[in-house]
Amino acid sequence: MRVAVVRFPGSNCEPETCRAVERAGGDAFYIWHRDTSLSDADAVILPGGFSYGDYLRSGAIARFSPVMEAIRSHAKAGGPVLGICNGFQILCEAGLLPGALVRNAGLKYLSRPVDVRIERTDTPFTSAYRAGQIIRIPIGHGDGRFVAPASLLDQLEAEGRVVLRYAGAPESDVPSNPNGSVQDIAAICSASGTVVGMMPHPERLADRVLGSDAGQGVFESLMRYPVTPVPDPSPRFS
Amino acid sequence: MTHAAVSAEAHPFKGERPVTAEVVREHNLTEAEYGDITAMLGRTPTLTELGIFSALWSEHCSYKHTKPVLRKFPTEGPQVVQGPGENAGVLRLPDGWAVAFKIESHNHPSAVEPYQGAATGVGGILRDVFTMGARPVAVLNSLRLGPLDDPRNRYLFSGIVKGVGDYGNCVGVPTLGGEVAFAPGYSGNPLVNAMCVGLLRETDLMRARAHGVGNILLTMGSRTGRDGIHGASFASEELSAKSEARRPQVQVGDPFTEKLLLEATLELIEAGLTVAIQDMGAAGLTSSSAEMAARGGVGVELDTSLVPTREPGMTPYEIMLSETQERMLIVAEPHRVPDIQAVCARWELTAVPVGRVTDDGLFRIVHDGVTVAAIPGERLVDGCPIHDPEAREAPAAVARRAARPTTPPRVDAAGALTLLLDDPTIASKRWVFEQYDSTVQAETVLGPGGDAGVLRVPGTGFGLAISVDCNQRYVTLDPYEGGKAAVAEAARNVACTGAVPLGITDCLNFGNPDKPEVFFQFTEACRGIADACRAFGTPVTGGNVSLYNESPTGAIDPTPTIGMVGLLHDVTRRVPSHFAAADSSILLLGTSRGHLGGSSYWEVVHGFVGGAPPPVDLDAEHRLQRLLAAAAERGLLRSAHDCSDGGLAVALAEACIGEPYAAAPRGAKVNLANPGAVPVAALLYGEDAGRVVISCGTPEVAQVMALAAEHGVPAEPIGTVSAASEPLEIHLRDGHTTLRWPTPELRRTYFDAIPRRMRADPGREEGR
Amino acid sequence: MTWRVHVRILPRKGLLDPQGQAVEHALAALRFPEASNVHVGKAIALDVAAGTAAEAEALVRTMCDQLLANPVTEDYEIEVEAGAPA
Amino acid sequence: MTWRVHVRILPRKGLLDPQGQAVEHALAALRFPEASNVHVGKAIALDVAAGTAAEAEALVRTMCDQLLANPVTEDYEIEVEAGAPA
Ligand SMILES: Nc1ncnc2c1ncn2[C@@H]1O[C@H](COP(=O)(O)OP(=O)(O)O)[C@@H](O)[C@H]1O
Ligand SMILES: [Mg+2]
Repeated sequence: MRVAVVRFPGSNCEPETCRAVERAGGDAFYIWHRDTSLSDADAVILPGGFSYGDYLRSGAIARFSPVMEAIRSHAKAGGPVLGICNGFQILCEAGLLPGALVRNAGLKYLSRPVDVRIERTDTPFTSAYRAGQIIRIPIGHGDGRFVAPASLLDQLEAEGRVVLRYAGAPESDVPSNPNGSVQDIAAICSASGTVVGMMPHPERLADRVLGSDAGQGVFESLMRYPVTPVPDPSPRFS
Repeated sequence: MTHAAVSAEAHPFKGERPVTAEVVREHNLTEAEYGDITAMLGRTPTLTELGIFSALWSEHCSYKHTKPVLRKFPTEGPQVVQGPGENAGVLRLPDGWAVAFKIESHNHPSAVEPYQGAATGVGGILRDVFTMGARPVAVLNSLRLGPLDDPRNRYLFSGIVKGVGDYGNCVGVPTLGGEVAFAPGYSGNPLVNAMCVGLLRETDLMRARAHGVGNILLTMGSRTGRDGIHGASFASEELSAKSEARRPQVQVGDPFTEKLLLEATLELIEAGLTVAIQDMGAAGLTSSSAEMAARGGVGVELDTSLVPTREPGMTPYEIMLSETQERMLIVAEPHRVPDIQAVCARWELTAVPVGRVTDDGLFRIVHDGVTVAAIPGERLVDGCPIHDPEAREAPAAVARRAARPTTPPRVDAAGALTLLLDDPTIASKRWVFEQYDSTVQAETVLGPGGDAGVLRVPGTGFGLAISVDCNQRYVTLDPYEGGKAAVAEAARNVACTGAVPLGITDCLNFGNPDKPEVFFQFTEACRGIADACRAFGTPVTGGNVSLYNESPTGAIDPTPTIGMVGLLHDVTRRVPSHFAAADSSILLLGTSRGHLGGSSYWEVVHGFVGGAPPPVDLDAEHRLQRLLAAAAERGLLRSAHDCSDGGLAVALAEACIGEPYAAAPRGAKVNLANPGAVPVAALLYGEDAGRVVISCGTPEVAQVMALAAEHGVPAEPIGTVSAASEPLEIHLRDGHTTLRWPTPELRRTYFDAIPRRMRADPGREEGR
Repeated sequence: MTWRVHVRILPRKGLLDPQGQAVEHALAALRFPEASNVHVGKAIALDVAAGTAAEAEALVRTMCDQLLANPVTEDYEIEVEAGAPA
Repeated sequence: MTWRVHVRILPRKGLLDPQGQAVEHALAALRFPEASNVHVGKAIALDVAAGTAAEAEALVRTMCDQLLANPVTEDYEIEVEAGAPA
């Protein structure tokens, strides 16, 4: 499977995201934010980082990058799209996912492992997990508090569009919800389930040598996903 | 070297102040130094020239007080690719890899503006490493602050930590470790030392040496503003609106631009487009260009009117001395310039030609066609007269070393452990390191919270273990032993993970060197560092000196921070600091004599800082390091944690409390023999050097003991690890006393000590 | 004409505003009982070239809707200061 | 009386303002050539109990000096809106 990893100025998780895809057997390659084509990618990942320094609002400026049009049509055609951390923020700013990610309730950037419960296993990025399974993967963000109008929240819950929820080990001395996200939401998906945004970083704990590969399932799920090549409307460079 | 009697002419820039004795004084140049300057030039310098001299002959650039002492450091070894003198030191790793690393202070800027000061400190050290062609893979930070009961110190602490975090997080380099200590001596003068570690292929090493007459100099990155310009230029101007507008400004960090600079620089070096490249640090354009020229033995000519500026009307003086961040100076062959500009454009940066390499050996500055400075380059960089200040220990220091506590302990031996774990210097720094991204790049094998950070070298099976350490209490009480102890602790922390210490970088934070007692501290601490590095075979690859750290109450505690890098041959063999499994056997390596001199126990429980710190047996330490590596390599160890502040009891408690996000702490049953009949408090909290608490499977105990004997390291089984949330029990065989602490409470104390104090005031919201 | 324009962006009413709360607590701790209902947002200042103040405001409104403010979480107010001939 | 007070905090003149630069570039890319000299700072809105508008402003000035603004890197402006009986 061909997986495009999009580089915005200030993205900084591209290499490890590619490694995770390749470890799962995929073929990962970079797409520069100025490109207007996805070069026949079967799936697109918007990696973590600080696109445009997160200046103004996380993801606010990146959403205008030329590549976003191609991603939009890829998503519209049902192609899988994953936004991780800053990628999730960009997808929300771009309106490809609903809601918004704002400053953590604790007002501090937070880098720590979190336990998240797999709420949905029928997305292209979670099928390798068991429903209800709890995995421990890292977060690293200052703007990770998911917010949305009440009506939208009800809709998300009704349509089962919460993909990951923060869950905690009872004995732990830290709150299970690290950032104050409403209803402990750590990841959501589009109505179709094919566009997923998550705050935690599965690519950072996807290798046993580092102590755990709990996150690798996200990329293995993608490999299992049957892709019908998405026609690429926009003209191609190179 | 021949004395260039009369050099080329230079003319004052229009409207520039004439150079008078007073102006010279404002530039912190002594009469003798000024005499050398006029002799060297054969004329009166222009203001621009004076500014250039004052920058390059400042302590920061010239090391005029410290050079002779630093020369005594061991700097050689088979592993050394690049010793002191470049932007960072470089050590050889397996498979053609090399590690570039360096530590630097940003103390004064952080005292003035904690958030930006700390942020730009991280920015500067990152640039030092990627200018060598190395990709930064880890940052560490060493912080010193006054006590947290003072709101100003809390403000500085939170601002500094947020500054360090926001910058490194944005650039995408994990913070793998560091240290924080609190002592009254740092009130009003906090220390912020930042260390960066980068990886490169040895063949890609880039040195900052200008050569090739006719080659082009380009500035890359941010436009030059009036940031952090040497205050002297306006100090004596009568305050007018004009001079107000020219006040030097706080340096503001732009980590986003830094990230682009990082990628562009590495791409330029990889593509072989540059002859040399250097970041613009202190004294920006002046030091970067003059040093590259001197290293290459060539001259340079810069046209400051070509330098892109942020504000109109900047003078050559201001442009040469500006400390605007996120700028690089490139030397390149003329035909490469378009390719370089293309790479920069792709990264949304600009690179602008501003000068060329010349053959006359002169450092020449032109502005709008007028030569405003023309100085013999080599003399400019190397010609600063060396001082040799007097070094004499203060009688008070001698007395303090001999003293003992006169007041009784605040609590009994059991209560002392809680008091120590609640001491911010000993307590968990989770409040700090959870504001730092420690997992980006996905190579973090052991993150913050243990003895040393460990990362894997991408695509290989080996890794690096890194730690920064200094116990300033020891250095204050006995600079020589304290210097040894700083290196020994750093090496021990690295060795605890199973790694072999390779080399160090040092950040020497001291007071005013013209005070004999301060210079004594400096020379003695350096002698200790040198001896320890020799004993361990860990050469000094570079570092940074920060003098004149004086708070209103006098000089800071002498703080020679040591950054140690070690090689872990197989990262799957790394050893964590915390007890991993119930029923593991606990062993104590090293000799306990119950040494309380200079201990945290005396400070925290008796309110007394004094006595002679524990002497460091460098051979014993070296044997201990080798034992730990050997045991780890054989996979014998489940955990290893060294005894530092608070001695054995604190080390045991920390091993039980566990990693920062462990679901629950573990318990332990410990059984201590006490042949020397040492008093209980001394046995538990004595800080004898060279001791490590390890745990291993019961079947492995015999092998570990044998291996220890082989290495000549005393080893004693002292107990077993018990299940989650069980208590920590220490039984003293003589006296049949048993002390018992509930570990969930110990954990709460240990993790909440700093948050509890910081909750006192949310404080001002810094940064975005 | 060039107009100096100020945009004030505040968290949408009803949305949890931890930053505002933190500042409110800090003010209380500093003995400012007079302060209440504190909210923290963004201030953006910019020069806008436009014929009339109304045109300048209209332009900035579009900038806010497209980029400067997040429609899900933020409300904004625009203030056009006296302009100067460009 | 209770006064609604708005504080506008902007980076001190001459200081590098990376955020302002980024927004200015973004606006240019979005075809708003009319925008220039963009700066981004903080907006703080609060209610202040005080007898007169002048007292309210004086109070907020002290708050700014002590907490709200960074004296080294930021400048602030205070605007007191019409008050309402408490
Ligand atoms: N300023 C800091 N930044 C990042 N990590 C830190 C910092 N201070 C402490 N730590 C983490 O906490 C660990 C324990 O700190 P410390 O008590 O100084 O350990 P040690 O006594 O073994 O040197 C350090 O090894 C590091 O991983
Ligand atoms: Mg240690």
